[in-house]
Amino acid sequence: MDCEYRQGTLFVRPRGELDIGVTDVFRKVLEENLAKNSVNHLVFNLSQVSFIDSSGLGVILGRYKRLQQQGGRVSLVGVQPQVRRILVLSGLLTVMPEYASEEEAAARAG
Amino acid sequence: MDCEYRQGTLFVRPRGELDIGVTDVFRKVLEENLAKNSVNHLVFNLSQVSFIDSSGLGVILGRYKRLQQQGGRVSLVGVQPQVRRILVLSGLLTVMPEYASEEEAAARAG
Amino acid sequence: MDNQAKLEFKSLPANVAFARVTVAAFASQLDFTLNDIEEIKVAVSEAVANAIIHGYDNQPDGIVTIVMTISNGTLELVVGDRGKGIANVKKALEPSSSTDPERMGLGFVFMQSFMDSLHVESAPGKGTTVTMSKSVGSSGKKEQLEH
Amino acid sequence: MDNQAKLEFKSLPANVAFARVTVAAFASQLDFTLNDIEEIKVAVSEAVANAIIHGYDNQPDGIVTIVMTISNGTLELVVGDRGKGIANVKKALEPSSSTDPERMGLGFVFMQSFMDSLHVESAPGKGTTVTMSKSVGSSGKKEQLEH
Ligand SMILES: Nc1ncnc2c1ncn2[C@@H]1O[C@H](COP(=O)(O)OP(=O)(O)O)[C@@H](O)[C@H]1O
Ligand SMILES: Nc1ncnc2c1ncn2[C@@H]1O[C@H](COP(=O)(O)OP(=O)(O)O)[C@@H](O)[C@H]1O
Repeated sequence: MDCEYRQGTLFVRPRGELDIGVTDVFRKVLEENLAKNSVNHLVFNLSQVSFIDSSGLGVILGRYKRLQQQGGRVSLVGVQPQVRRILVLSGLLTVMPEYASEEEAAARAG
Repeated sequence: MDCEYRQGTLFVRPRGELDIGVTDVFRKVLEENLAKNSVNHLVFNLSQVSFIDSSGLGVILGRYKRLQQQGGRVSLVGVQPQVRRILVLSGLLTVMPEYASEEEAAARAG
Repeated sequence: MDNQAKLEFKSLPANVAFARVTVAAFASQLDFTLNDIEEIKVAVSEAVANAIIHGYDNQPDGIVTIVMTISNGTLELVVGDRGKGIANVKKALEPSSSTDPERMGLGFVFMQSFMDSLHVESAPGKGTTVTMSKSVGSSGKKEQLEH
Repeated sequence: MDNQAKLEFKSLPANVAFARVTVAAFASQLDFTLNDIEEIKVAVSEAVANAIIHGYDNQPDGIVTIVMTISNGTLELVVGDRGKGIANVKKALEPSSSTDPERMGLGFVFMQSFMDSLHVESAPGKGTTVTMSKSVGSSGKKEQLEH
């Protein structure tokens, strides 16, 4: 999975379908990157994610809780229609801001 | 299925996957069109066919035999790579000429 | 055209995607919208993931079964496992009632939201059976009712 | 990762496409090329179409089964029916040996060409079982041998 760290912000770019077939690797890569960098803003670029279920959401929510405890924030970018419905239904879109691009998300990092 | 009759030539444009799920309809439409028109050249435009198996081939071969008895001919147009392998393996490409376009097939009708 | 198929597979995480594709291919024999098919895929993912994670505690040697039936424009799915079962089904069906702190407790909520009907039968130590159905044209009707 | 799944379905023509998609989704757990997957789809179509047309004489109430196994980079498919069976398997395997004048007699030829191995067992009145396998990387090897 593609990850990029820039000035306190970690950009994460998962691809494909986020279900239990990939959540272990997804969680592990995220934990490793959060451990080795000082991250105050985590940006999930979901533009290449075509499917997500509650297991995939759980990984995003878990990192959200972790960042929140440390005073950091989590943003979403490039959410596709079928993924958006799941995010809305779960309430995740009400706690995480969504931006049109990674640049915009980074600019609003505050 | 899309069929067009023009000056002795019947253009047939099947779509999708040619297996036993569709061969009955495929055969029926062909027989109806061959019955109501005076066809000496049958052109299968396979550009929208993504899959064919021996059942689909059987329908093409059956019409070939019929046309041959009547002194007519059968041509192929727009054969996709995965369909080509099946046509080659079956020997159908050695008995039916293949053209780059419907226009070219019609022009060579002889 | 009425139809029926049954899929059985090992309780491996990779088979969630496999089950999803299979059920979607079967469902496409009905005139579902693309949106309906996406919803069916989520429901299947949740039910199968539950069988693997909860039913079989992530052990790969369990067998998950899905019986798919098409009848009168309705797709019925019965997802079954012979795993540890659920002691209190009523409680499990409530939102956020996950028994796993790493999970969201939204699986049954999604199944309920995306299908027309959901029924869960379970016996501790015996296994769990989740029965869901969805009819062609029901999403439109649902939304109309909500407005 | 070793895996196994079993698909059962009614002997309806529409289920040939369904079986093809299902087996292709399962096979995609191995590193097959797109070309390999296309070949597997043809082999599955031929075996399933034979079960429906010949095994069950186009009656829709038969059951076709496909057992799919992944083991050590090899996909094994066992396509079975409980239909009328084949009296002379050796003869049936020969090219153009169709018992149906409207058919080409190329089904077994395609299965043989597109898979690494083919084995047919049949008993008249009992049914037919077609076992085929294909290994990752075998197509390349085959072509190399031919050159
Ligand atoms: N197939 C199953 N076998 C055993 N327990 C299950 C099964 N499906 C669900 N459960 C129980 O029901 C609870 C709620 O399920 P669900 O709403 O899908 O949430 P989650 O999977 O996120 O925990 C699970 O935490 C689990 O305890
Ligand atoms: N599952 C089956 N049940 C009964 N007979 C079969 C079955 N599969 C094949 N056969 C017999 O073997 C013959 C050759 O099969 P095949 O090579 O696929 O050609 P085709 O299907 O075009 O006839 C068939 O014509 C049929 O008589």
